[in-house]
Parts: sequence; C-alpha cells; structure tokens
Amino acid sequence: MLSKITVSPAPHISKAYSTRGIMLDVIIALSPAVAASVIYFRHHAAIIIAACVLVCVVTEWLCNVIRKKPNSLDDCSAIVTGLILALSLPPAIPVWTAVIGSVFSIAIGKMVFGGLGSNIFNPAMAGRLFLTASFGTLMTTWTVPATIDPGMPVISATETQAVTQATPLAWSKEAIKGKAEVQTVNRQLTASFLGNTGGCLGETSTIALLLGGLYLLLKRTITFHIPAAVLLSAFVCASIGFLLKSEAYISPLLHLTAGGMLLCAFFIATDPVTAPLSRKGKWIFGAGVGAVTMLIRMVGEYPEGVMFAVFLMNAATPLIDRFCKLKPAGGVPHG
Amino acid sequence: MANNDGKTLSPGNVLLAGLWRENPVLRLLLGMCPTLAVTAAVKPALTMGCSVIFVLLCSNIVVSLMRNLLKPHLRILMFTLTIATFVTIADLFLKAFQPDMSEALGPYIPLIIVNCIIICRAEACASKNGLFISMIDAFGMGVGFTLTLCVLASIREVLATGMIFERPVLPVAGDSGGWFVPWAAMGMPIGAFVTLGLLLAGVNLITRRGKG
Amino acid sequence: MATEIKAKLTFPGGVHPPEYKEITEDCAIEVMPAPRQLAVLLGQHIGAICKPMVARRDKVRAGQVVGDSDAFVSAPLHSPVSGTVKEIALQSHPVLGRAPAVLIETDIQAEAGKQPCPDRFNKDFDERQYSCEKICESARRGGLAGMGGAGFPTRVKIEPNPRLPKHLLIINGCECEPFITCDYRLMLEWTWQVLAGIRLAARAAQIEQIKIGIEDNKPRAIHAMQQAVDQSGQRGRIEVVPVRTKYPQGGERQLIRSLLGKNVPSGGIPPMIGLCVLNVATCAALAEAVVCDAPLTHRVVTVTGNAIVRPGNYYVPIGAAVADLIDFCGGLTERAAKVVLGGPMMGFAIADLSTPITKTSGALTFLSQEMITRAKYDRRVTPCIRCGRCLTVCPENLNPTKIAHAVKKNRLDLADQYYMSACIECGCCSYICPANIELTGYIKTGKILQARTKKKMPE
Amino acid sequence: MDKIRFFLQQSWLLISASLVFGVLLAALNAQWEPRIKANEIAKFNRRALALVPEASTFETIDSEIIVDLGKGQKTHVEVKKALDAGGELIGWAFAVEGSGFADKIRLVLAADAKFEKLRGYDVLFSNETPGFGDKIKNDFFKNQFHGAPVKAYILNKIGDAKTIDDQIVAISGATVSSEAVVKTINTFLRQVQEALRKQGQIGNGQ
Amino acid sequence: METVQVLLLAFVSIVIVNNLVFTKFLGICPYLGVSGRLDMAFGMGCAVTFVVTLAGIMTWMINNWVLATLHLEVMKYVCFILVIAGAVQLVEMYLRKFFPTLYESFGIFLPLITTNCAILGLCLFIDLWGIKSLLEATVLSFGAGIGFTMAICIMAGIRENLQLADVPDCLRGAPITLITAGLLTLAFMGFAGMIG
Amino acid sequence: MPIFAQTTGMWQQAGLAALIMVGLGTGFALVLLIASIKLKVQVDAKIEQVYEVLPKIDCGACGFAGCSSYAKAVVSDPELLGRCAPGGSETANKIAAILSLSAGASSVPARAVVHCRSHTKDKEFYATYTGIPSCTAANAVANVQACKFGCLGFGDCVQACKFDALHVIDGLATVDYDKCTGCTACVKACPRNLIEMVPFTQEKMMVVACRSRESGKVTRSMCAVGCIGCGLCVKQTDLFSVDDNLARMAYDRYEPGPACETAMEKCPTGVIVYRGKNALPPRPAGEKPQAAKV
Repeated sequence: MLSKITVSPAPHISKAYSTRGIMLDVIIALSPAVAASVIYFRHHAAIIIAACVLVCVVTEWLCNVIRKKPNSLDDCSAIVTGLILALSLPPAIPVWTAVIGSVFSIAIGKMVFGGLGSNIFNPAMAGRLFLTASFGTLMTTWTVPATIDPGMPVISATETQAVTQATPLAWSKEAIKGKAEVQTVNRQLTASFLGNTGGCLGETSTIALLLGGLYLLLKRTITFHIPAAVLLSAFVCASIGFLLKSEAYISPLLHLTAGGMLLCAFFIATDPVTAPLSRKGKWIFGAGVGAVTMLIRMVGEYPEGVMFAVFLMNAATPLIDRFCKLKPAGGVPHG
Repeated sequence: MANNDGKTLSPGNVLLAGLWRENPVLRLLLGMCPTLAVTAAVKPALTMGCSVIFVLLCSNIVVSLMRNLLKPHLRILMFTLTIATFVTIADLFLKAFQPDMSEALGPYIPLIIVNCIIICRAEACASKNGLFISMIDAFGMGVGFTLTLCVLASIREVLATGMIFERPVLPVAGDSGGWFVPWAAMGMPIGAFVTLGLLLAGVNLITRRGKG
Repeated sequence: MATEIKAKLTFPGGVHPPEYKEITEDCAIEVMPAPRQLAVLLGQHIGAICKPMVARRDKVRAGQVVGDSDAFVSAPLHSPVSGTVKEIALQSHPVLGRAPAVLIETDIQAEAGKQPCPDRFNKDFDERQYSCEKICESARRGGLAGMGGAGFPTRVKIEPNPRLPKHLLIINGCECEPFITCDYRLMLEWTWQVLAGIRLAARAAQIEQIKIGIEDNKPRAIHAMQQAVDQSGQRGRIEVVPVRTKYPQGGERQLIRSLLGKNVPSGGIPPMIGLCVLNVATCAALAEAVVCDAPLTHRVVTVTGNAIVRPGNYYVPIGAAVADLIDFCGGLTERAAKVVLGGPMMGFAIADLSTPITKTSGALTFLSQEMITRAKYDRRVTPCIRCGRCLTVCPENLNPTKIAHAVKKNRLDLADQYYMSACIECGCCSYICPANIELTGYIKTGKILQARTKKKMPE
Repeated sequence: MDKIRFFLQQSWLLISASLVFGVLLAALNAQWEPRIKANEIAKFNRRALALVPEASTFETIDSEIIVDLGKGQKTHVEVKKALDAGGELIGWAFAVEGSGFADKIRLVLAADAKFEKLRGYDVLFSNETPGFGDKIKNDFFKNQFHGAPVKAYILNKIGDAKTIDDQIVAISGATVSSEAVVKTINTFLRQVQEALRKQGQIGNGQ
Repeated sequence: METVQVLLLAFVSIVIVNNLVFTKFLGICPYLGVSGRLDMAFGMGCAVTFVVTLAGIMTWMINNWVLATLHLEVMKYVCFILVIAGAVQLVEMYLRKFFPTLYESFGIFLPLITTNCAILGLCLFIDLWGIKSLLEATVLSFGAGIGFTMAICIMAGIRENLQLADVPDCLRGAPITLITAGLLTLAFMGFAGMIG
Repeated sequence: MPIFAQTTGMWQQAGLAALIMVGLGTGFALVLLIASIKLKVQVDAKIEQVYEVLPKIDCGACGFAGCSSYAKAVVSDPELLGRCAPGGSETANKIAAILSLSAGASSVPARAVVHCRSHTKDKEFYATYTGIPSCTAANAVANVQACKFGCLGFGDCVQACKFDALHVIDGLATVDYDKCTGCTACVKACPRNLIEMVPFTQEKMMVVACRSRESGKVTRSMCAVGCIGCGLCVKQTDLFSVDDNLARMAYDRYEPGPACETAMEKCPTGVIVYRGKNALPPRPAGEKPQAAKV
C-alpha cells in the first residue's frame, strides 16, 4: 500500500521555479535585442546568432558525452551563452570565427570548470575575449547597418578595403586623441539609442536592451543592484571626464548607450554564476565593472572595455564574496 | 628517483624516468616559468631546452663529483653557486654565437638559475649518485624538458602564425589566398596557459588510463 | 467577521509559500476516541530521555505517570488512557528513528477518549489564586513541553531564573507553516483557556508585559483574542500584535525580531535577552494542568493535506499511531505520496505509519505527488547557479549555498566559517532554490557530522 | 684560532669552488667578449645597411648627442655616420628606444646625408604581439617612412599608405604599436637633427 | 612633481599593466603551488613583496655601483642570486630570532622565495630596462611584489571556489589552475598599452 | 706585445672576479655557519627526521610553504603523505617508515569490518528515499529502511576511503581487504557505527555481521539476515556472547576451530560470516528454512 510513499528531509514543498525557467526568462528578455540586430544587420545577424547558439549547444553536448555526464542541455544555459556571445560579435565576422568563439566559450569558459554553476568567468565573454585577442582586425571591422545614418563618417580600412563604419566608441577614442570632433560623436546619441549605428550585433540598440532588462527586473529574474551599480558608476566616471575635459571626452549618456554597456549591465554582469552573492557584493561588483569599463574606454587602448571589466570583476568575485561575508542575524555564534 | 623502490637503477630506467615517468614539466610541474614564457615559437624553445640540458649536465657532474665533500649548511649555497656559474656561461655562449636567440630569450636564460629542475636534480640525484648515473639523469631530464617545450611550442607556433621553425606549414590567409587566419591569442599568455593546461590534462588522462 | 488586517511588523528574509489553510481552518476541534493501542515514546522532545516507571503487564490509569527522569531539562510522561502496559520496546520515532516506548493496550471502557475542558474558563478567571510555585509545579507534574516545535519543557521556561531575569512574555500564535490550523482553532474555540494559560504563565514567570503575535492572515483569531483581552480587563498588560504573514514568522527568533526588532544571539535562547516565548497550545495545556490538574496527555492535531479523505483538527491522545489517525480520518486517497509529521516546511517525513504522535506534533500532512514535485523540473537537482535567492530569503542572514556546498564536499571547517551552527533549519532556502538543491538537508547533515566529530574529539 | 680552523674545515670547498668558478667566468668572458661586442655592432650594421645599402662602414661620431625624453629624463644617443667605400658621408644611422604595447621597442633610424629625409627605420628589438603589433616589421608600414621628410609624423587611421609624406597610416588592429613607432621616431628624430645642426655636423636645412 | 608622476606610473604599470605573473610568466611555481588557500597566498604575497623590494634595491646598488664600475658585468647573475639567497636566509633567521610572531605569520614562506623566479626575474628586468634611478628601481620592485600579491590572492580566491566545483578529474589541480590563470591574463589584457 | 697585454688584462679581470667570488662565498659561508649555530631552534625529532628525508628545495609543489612546513604537517597528519613531487615515492616511503615505526609495528593489523550483511533484497523498506544520497542525511530522516541498524548503502564510507577499499555492492558496503589499510576513516564516516576496526589475528575473521538490537521477532520482520539473538552460537563456543538481542564475537581471542564452524552452520539467519582476504562468499540468505521473512 505504501509503495508510493517517499521520504526526504524537510522542506517537502518548493517554489515552482527552475534553472531552466531563469534561462528561458533571459532568452525572452534577449529577444528584442535579437530582433533589433536582425533588423539592422539582416542576414549577417541571423547567420551568426544561429551559428553561435547551435555550436554552443553542440559543444556542451559533446563535453557531456566525453565526460560521461548526464546531458545538461535542458537547462538552456548553452543557448543563453550562445545568444550573448553572438550579440557581442561584430556583424561582419566570418562564421567560422563565431564557431571558434562558441567552442571556446563553452569548452574552456564553462565545461572545464565543471559546467554550469562552476565556471569562474562569464563563458560568453571568454569567447569574445579570445576572439578579440586572436582576430583583432576582424573583431573591429564594423559593417554599415542596413539603415545607415549619414551623419556618421564612413571610413575604409587600408588593408581589407571593405566599406566599414566606425562605432561611436571608436570615434570617441579618436576624439580623446584629438583627431575627431567630440560634437560629431555626441550627435550619435539618438542613433545609438535606436541602434542605427555601427557596432556589435546586439549592442547597438539601446531601446531593445532596455526592454529586455526591464522584463528581467519585473520578472525578478535579476535584482536591480548590479545594473544600477554598473550604470551609475560608469555614468559618474564618464561625467567626471566630460566635466573636466568636454572637448576630449564624449557625453556620459553616449557612453551609457554606446557599445556593450547595457548588454553588460542587464545580461552579462548579472550572470549569477559569476557575480557575488550578497547585496553589498553586488554593488561593489557592479561599481567595479562600470569603473573599469570607463577606465579602459577613456585611458586604455581599446575602444571598448566591457568584456575586460566583466572578466576582471569575475576574477575578483570570490574575493568580493569573502570580503562581504554575511554575518548571521543573531551575531557570530560562539564556539 | 627509483633507486629505493627496489627497482634496478639501470641507465635506461633513469633516462626513461626523465622522459616520461618523471617528466619535469608534465609530471613534476617544475620549471613552469620558462615553459610558459619561451614557447611562443619552436626555435627559442629549443634553444632554451638546450641551455637547460647544458646547465643541468654540468651542474650534475660537478655536484656528483663533490657529493661526498658537501657540508649540510652550505650545500644549497654550493649548488646555487655552481648553477649560477654555468648559467652565466650558457648566457655568454648564446650572446656570442646565437645573438638573435639570446635577445629573444632575454632574461629567461639567466632565470634558469632559479629553475627548480636543476636544483631538484642536483639534490635528488646528483648528490646521491655516481657520475655516470647523474649524467644520464641530467640528460634524460633535460631532454624530457626540451621535448615538452618543443611540443608546446609547435602547437602554439602553428596556431599563432601558421608556421613551424618560421617556415610556413599552413597557408595563411592574405594576398596569396590561403585559408588559415592565425590565432594571435595562441602567441599571447592566454595561449601559453591554456595549451599547457590542456596538455597536462591530457597527460593526466593518459596516466590514469594506464593505471586503470 | 473581522475585517482584513494588514500588519507591518516583520523580519528580513523569509518566503511566502501557498497557505492551504482553507482545507482545515473551518473544521472545529473534534475529539478522537482512543485507539486500541498507544505507544508513548520515552523521548519526546529536547531534554533527557525518560526512564519507564511501569513494567510489563502493569495496569495504568489515565493520567498515570509512565515515564520520568531526574534531569533538570525533562518532563514526565503520562498514560493518556487507562489500560495495560503491553511491552516496553523500540518504536519508530519521527526524529530518532527507533526509540524505546511504553506500549499501552486501551481498556474497552476508556475508548471514548478524554474530553477537553475549555468551558471551565471565562473572563472572570483570576490567575492570582495560584501561587508561582504551584504553577511551576503543575507544569512540571503535568509533563508540559513546548507544543510548537522543539518541545522545551515548559517548567524550565517559565520558572524565574535570577541569572536571566525576564521582562516580557511573548505568545506565539503565528502558525506560519502552510496547512496547519490547530493553533488557530485553539485561539478561536478555546480563547478563554488560552488566555488563562497566558496569564498563568506570566504569573509564574513574574512578567508584567505580554505580547501575543498573530499573523495577519488570521483576522478572526486576532479579533477573538483582542476581544477576550479587552473583556477580561487585561488591555494594558496584554497586547495582541498582528504580524505580517510570512514563513517562518512563527520561529521564536523571527517573531522576536518582528515584534521588538531585537536579535536573539545565534545559538542562544530568548531568555538571554530577557524574553520568554510560549506557544498558544502550550498555554492552553498549562491552563488545563494548573486549573484541572490534568497532565498533558492529549493535544490538538491538524490532519490535513490534499491526500487525506477527511481533513480536520482533532483532539488526539499522545501515543496514537499515525495509522490510527489515518483510519479515523477516512484513509488516504490514491494520490498520497508523502506523510509528514508536522508542516510541509519543517515537518518530518515518516515512512513507518506505526510512528506515534508526540507532544510536539501539531500536524499530520498528507501530500500528493503533484504537491511535492510541482512544476519543478521533475524535482531534478541541477547545479547551483549562485543566483543568491537562498541568501535573500534566509531569515538568519546566512549563506546557505556556501554551507551546503562545503558540507557536500566534506569541508566542515569551511561550513563552520560560514556559521553553519546559526542555521535554524527553517527550509526557506530549499523552498526557494531554483536548482532544487536540498540546502537545508545538507546543512542539517553538516550539523550532524559536526556533532559527531566534536563528540569523537576527546578520544 | 680554532674558530677559523673550524670555519675553513666547513667551507674550504665553497671557497675554492668560488675561486675556480670566478676564474672560469672571467676567462670565458674575456674570450668571448669581443665576439659579443662584434655581434651587437653587426646587428646594428645589418639593419642599418638595409636602410642605407650604399654604405660600406658606419662610424660613430665623437660628439655627444643628448635627447630629452620629456618628464625630465634624458638619454644619450650614439649616432653613426654612414660612409661609402670612398669614405664619403652618405647618411646617418642611430638606434632609438621607446615603449611599445608589451615591452620596449628598439629601432634603427637612418637619414640621408643632409638629414632632411628619412631613409626609413628597422626594428632592432621588439616584443610586440605576434599577428598584430609585430606588423611594424612589415614593409607596408615601414615603407611609409622611406623617403619621408624629417618632421613630426602624424598617425592616421584613414589615408593612402602609398603617398610618402608626414601622414602615416596605422596598421589596422595594432594602433598601439603603430603609435609607439611614430611616437618614438618623433621623439628622437627632430632632436637628433637639431643636435647635429648645432654641432655643425650637418647644414641648418636652408 | 614630475618624478612623482613617473614613479606613480611606474608603479601602476608594474602592478597592473606589466604584471610579472600575467605578462612575464614569473613566479608561476608558487603561483600554482601556494594559491590553494587565501591566507597562505596572502602570506606568500607579503613575503615576496618584502623580499623583492629588498632584493631589487640591493641588486640595483650592486649592479650599478660595484659591478658597473669594476666592469664585471659577467658576475651579474652569480652576484644577484647569492645576494637574494643570502638576504632571504638572513632575514628568515633574523625574524625567527627577534620577531617570532612575524616569523610565524609569514616567515615560513621565506625559504620558498629563493627559488621564486619573480625575484631574480625582477632584478634582471630592472637591469634590462636600464632603470637609472634607485628610487624608480625601489618603486618598481615594490610594485612587482604588490602585483604578485594581487595575482596570487585573486587566484587563491578562485581556487577556493573551485574546490567546491565539479571540475573534471583529469583537469583538477594544476591544469585547471593554469587555464584559470590564462583566462585571467585575458582580463588583464584590457589594461595593455595603457601606460607605456 | 699586444697578446701579452691582452692576457695580462684577462688575468687581472679574472683575479678580480675570483676575488669577488671568494669574498662572497666566504662571507655567506661564514654568516650561514654562524647563523646555523646561533639561531638553531628546537624542533620535534620526528619532524627533523622527516625534514631530513625531504628534498629541501622548497618548491612548494606539496601546497605547503616549503619543506619544513610540509614535514610538520605530514607528521601531524599522515594522510598528507606522498605530496612531495620532487621526492616521489622514495621520499614517501621513507616518511612512511619514520612515521609508522613510532606507531608501533608489532601489533596485529586492524581492518575494517562492516557489521551488516543485508543486501537490498534482504531488507524491508517502508518508503522510497528521495533526499540527499548520503548515509548521514538519510539516517536523519526517519526509518526509510525498516532496520535502524543496517547499512544504508549510500556510501559515505566509500567516499571517506582514500584507498578505494570500500564499495557498495547491492546496497551493502563491502570491504576490499586487499586494499584496506586500517586507517579508520570509514569508521568515522558511518552514521550508524556499523564499521568497526577488528584486529585481524587470522587471514580471515569470523564476524557477526549485524548490529540490530531489536528483538528477534522485529528483526526478522525487517531483515532476512539479521541477528535474532537466539543464542545458538553461544552454545557452541564461549567466543560468542549475546547481549541486548545481539550476538557478539570476541575478536581478540578468535581462533579458527570446529566449534566456530558449527556455530556458523547452526546460525538460523546466517549472520555469522567470514570477512577478510579470500573469505568465502557468505551463505545466501534464506537458505535455511527458519530464515524466511515474516
């Protein structure tokens, strides 16, 4: 009679919410950005996104097969990694580059550490950084969006001869060196808000990312701490630069909308696996990401610093966690 | 070392120990700094390996010869002195006859002084064994080290530049229409760390298979 | 009908599981006749395990002492019925596994069961006719123990202690666990008895100030208690305080935090900060013990869940087997998948249906398969993604995932660094975990392992 | 006395070994030092010869040339005359140093006899990232300097690399290294020219 | 003011941009060996910082004042290593004798340092870069120690987390540490070229 | 005579070099010698011994800060043995020799014995356990399997064993006596205290593989191969005793003999078995008619 009875430690009920649910939420939240990228970059975007997602999924499956572990594809985290990686790639890169990036993301970024939950670094950013390090030229070649805004200068690279367009951030770098007008760049604000400018697939359209971020916040998939901290600290850093030397540094608003800042704030830095656990830790983490990004953007050699900043703070996460260790409500127990 | 394991201390055994069973890089994790630093290309890696073989051989010979005269407190000092001398000789030699390599390797040649392999072999083998065994041991260890370096360097050089020994092996994309786009990251620190990490993992896998 | 109440007082953390109280909240307390055989466990709660005071084939009366101990932290055991001692043998215990128990065969004439006596109390009750010593002595002789959870002997709690003077009595009427309604029914139906118990306890402990904390999802109970307090003219002394509905509001540490904003030291007890916390059921039992001189032999048990035919609140003799209760309630439905002694958050799942009811078991919950798996990925455990939800809900502000992982990897030192011992095992972290990790289970395991290593240390 | 004996007993090996090693080192050094020096000169000459192919010898000038690196740092530059077989001055060559992307870079610069046009540069030593930064060794970039007037050069991302003027087109993907080269050349070139003019080694450019 | 700026830049450069561990592969052995626990790593870092500062200053002085004047550059390596080894041993003995508590906290790491190539490496790099002022050499050597401490502490934090992770068997230990270190260098790549 | 001049220069430099070297060497030798005498610190003799065997190159491969701290650690915790990569197995063996000598090599080797022989098919279960797969966790949840004393089979001991000497076979922890070293890690791991260190006076030991203190009737209802405390074995030899419904064996006095064999054969539930190297597989449960499940 009792064959169906089971026993287990308390509690015996649980909230109907799973890892897969969280990942699906993120995928839903990314869909506006995916849509925007397809609108602006047409088939380039579609092909790269499809390739990244597919390769990520296949790589994870292969790794599990090699390790003789149960299949972990149904938590959908590989799809999220693939999407974020694809959205942070420039539209013009060849598909094989995206494939290498995806394999690196999943295999080295995630599976060698033991799969989901064990990775120290954000896998998608690992892939992107590896590609940046390996194929710098390809990773900084930006195609013109299908709906080009004539206000932005068109440049041609000397070696490839392809018609490309500089991103607002690349121009901001030129402006810092005094080789471009800050005003020209600042005029890109609207275009950057809509996404009608050169840049990585999913990073151009601010409004699509905001929509997705809002969805995540409303669904409580992420808490507001990290996005708020990232944006706030980036804004403060950019403002300092802007106020001190407005002829060299572009407007802080453009810094927030341009490049990967929003994608990072809502989707990359909030990756729970690689972010600190406690609230205080999240504030520190977010502030660090924002500040390092702005440091690299304004002082460093790379036009974009988001992936470095995220990576750096990922590395510091264990230390932050340790620093922000929670004290029990009732004080530290004796003995 | 195998001398107390009941195994016979045959020269072949000692040689093989250095090559695989106690390979300094892959099994003992010694001398990691040069392993990572000079393996962007095969040529400097080979040069480095040869320098290590030379220093290892010389220091082992010297230590083995005076192993019975060593006093406990001054032993390490004695080793250090010997090694530093031979490293300087190697450095001078390279500067004189291989100036390009000397420049490419830079301070990593003098850093052989603090390469754990050398002092480790002096301590573990040369100070306990006769001249012949010490020499064989030094040779085995040195060759093991060099081979590992070369393997690592060839992987990295091919992927980073499409070349081995600065000779093209993969058609590099460009004007001549090759298909291979070099992975610059392999020439950077990330390439060094990840390749060595995966190499070690592979070795672990093989040894475990062997045991199981 | 009382109006809806929105309380503000609460504590940080906690979860909001579905309440399911509607299943039994309107079921009046019903007396269950004594079953053929009872098994009074000799170890019922925290404190020393009793020694049997009767022998095989002895005749016992209802209320006769069958087990006792000389230890300070202990309470005697009484036979709920008159009958014959059949045997003293090992019996399944919800916590200890197998523990010695006194098996009593009920006399035929005693089967009707003991009737409760709430009608002996009214607004004219005056606790001052009982001296402090008398109340304490009654509590001791009646075998009273906390009927909410751990079951700390009541006498020890209320007796004045010169080293730890108490200044406030907190009555816990929260009943935050889903499903359970026994305390709610007590406050509604036995209002006067509960109030009398509260006043007696305050007199024994020599406390002037009393606060009754009730969750705001029980407006009728709040109303009833408030009315009783008003009518008996105790308004200035006794305060009925609604607190926000949230699990584990009924944990004494959490209730104190909600009511006073104070923290009980980790691993400590409320008297350390001058408080005494009693459960409403304990108060009712105290009143009965002092006024009627009746020992604690019966208690109200909520039999509930979605896998039992006739859920309700029953007045059950302590020692009745779970199987007897199931029979009395019409049996299990087909869907039954789990039998939990206690509520679904902190209760003990039991496998052996001959396990007897103890003084501390306030509920018996029968859960169906759907209820325990829900939509959660078929209860498959996925890796921790460090989402931090367990940190947010932890009422003790701990880092459950870190502790659980440390225990999993057998790193007790690390678990200790993250204050494993401060965990109250409320189960919030396991409840919320999207990865389905049994965090509470691991922490509990870790505590057991820790205790083992500590015990082995002197060897 | 006993102490000294004890000490000698303990450490005679060390002392004698240091003696032997010291002598060994010094001897080897004395043996090889000329070669090492020759190597260095040969390397410089090889690079310089590629820039000034007509030259047969490079002769170090006697006068001191000091270059201000900014921030109060100064360095000494060893400038050499390129002489053809007839001993006629046909150009100048000197080694300069600046910081690149990863490490220092050392370049050889060569100018024509009047120090008005650059004969180009070559890399003596660099540790730039393979695939990007080490493209400063490529002809595409180097040729832009060949024949360029001695001026402060401006690095651009856009432009025609074929025109020889003071506009230098950067290597795409390696802006840092390109910039480092241009910056290093800019730091030294004009100052050396100036110094040489002051010393009367070359005309004043009129 | 300019000197201060130069020194500051030199410091930041050696700590972050040209970090010995991430860009020069120095000190990898202790980096892999002693980064298992944070407190050990921090102790090691402190000890290295102390010794490297001492060694940097001493070798700079010997190199520039003694060897350069005597034209005995050939003796450089021998002198460097003897100075480092001697200094380490003396400091260790001195600490053990006179500051036992300090010795307990980081003195145990001192013997490890002789074979730490970060120390000798830094001395050699200072020589190679042709650092001309003692002050700058001091700042550089101190910065190198701080950079090493930072790197090893970050790694220790990560490794403490990895102990609880489900790392494949064959990757456990050195391989995963190496891969993590590799990814870390990617993170620090962002600072490359920031300061010349 | 330029050649002569050159040689003189060289010898001059060599002399200087040698002088500096000798100076340095002498100086350090002196300092170190004095220091090693003056600053000698008392250390545990065993640590010193272990330290002497170590390579003393302080490479840090063991995870400790140098050889001396490893020596200290390994003396206090022998489980750290074999961490010294440069020294290899040779050093490990030497350290083991130093450590085990003091542990007393004369006594009989102790080996782990699991006091239960109930495989999954022999046990009675009340319900399915769905919680954490660990014995400690399962033991805290009320009776999953009827017998409170039997092996839970989740393998806490398997995890604790560093020598791969324990395996769970059909729900019962089983010791591989070829690998067991008697380190007692499993004894500490078992939440039900089923594993005990038994002095192996013989190659194989006769043991009562049960810990159940339930009455005979209850034991039978729960397990096909539990000890029912019938006392038949006690009648054969005084090596056995029954206490609290459970037969026990005096291991220190055990010697194989016909009386023991008879006791083993007479046992109605077959709970008396051999354990050790080359131990015969125990009699299958239920072979005797009495041993049926109630």
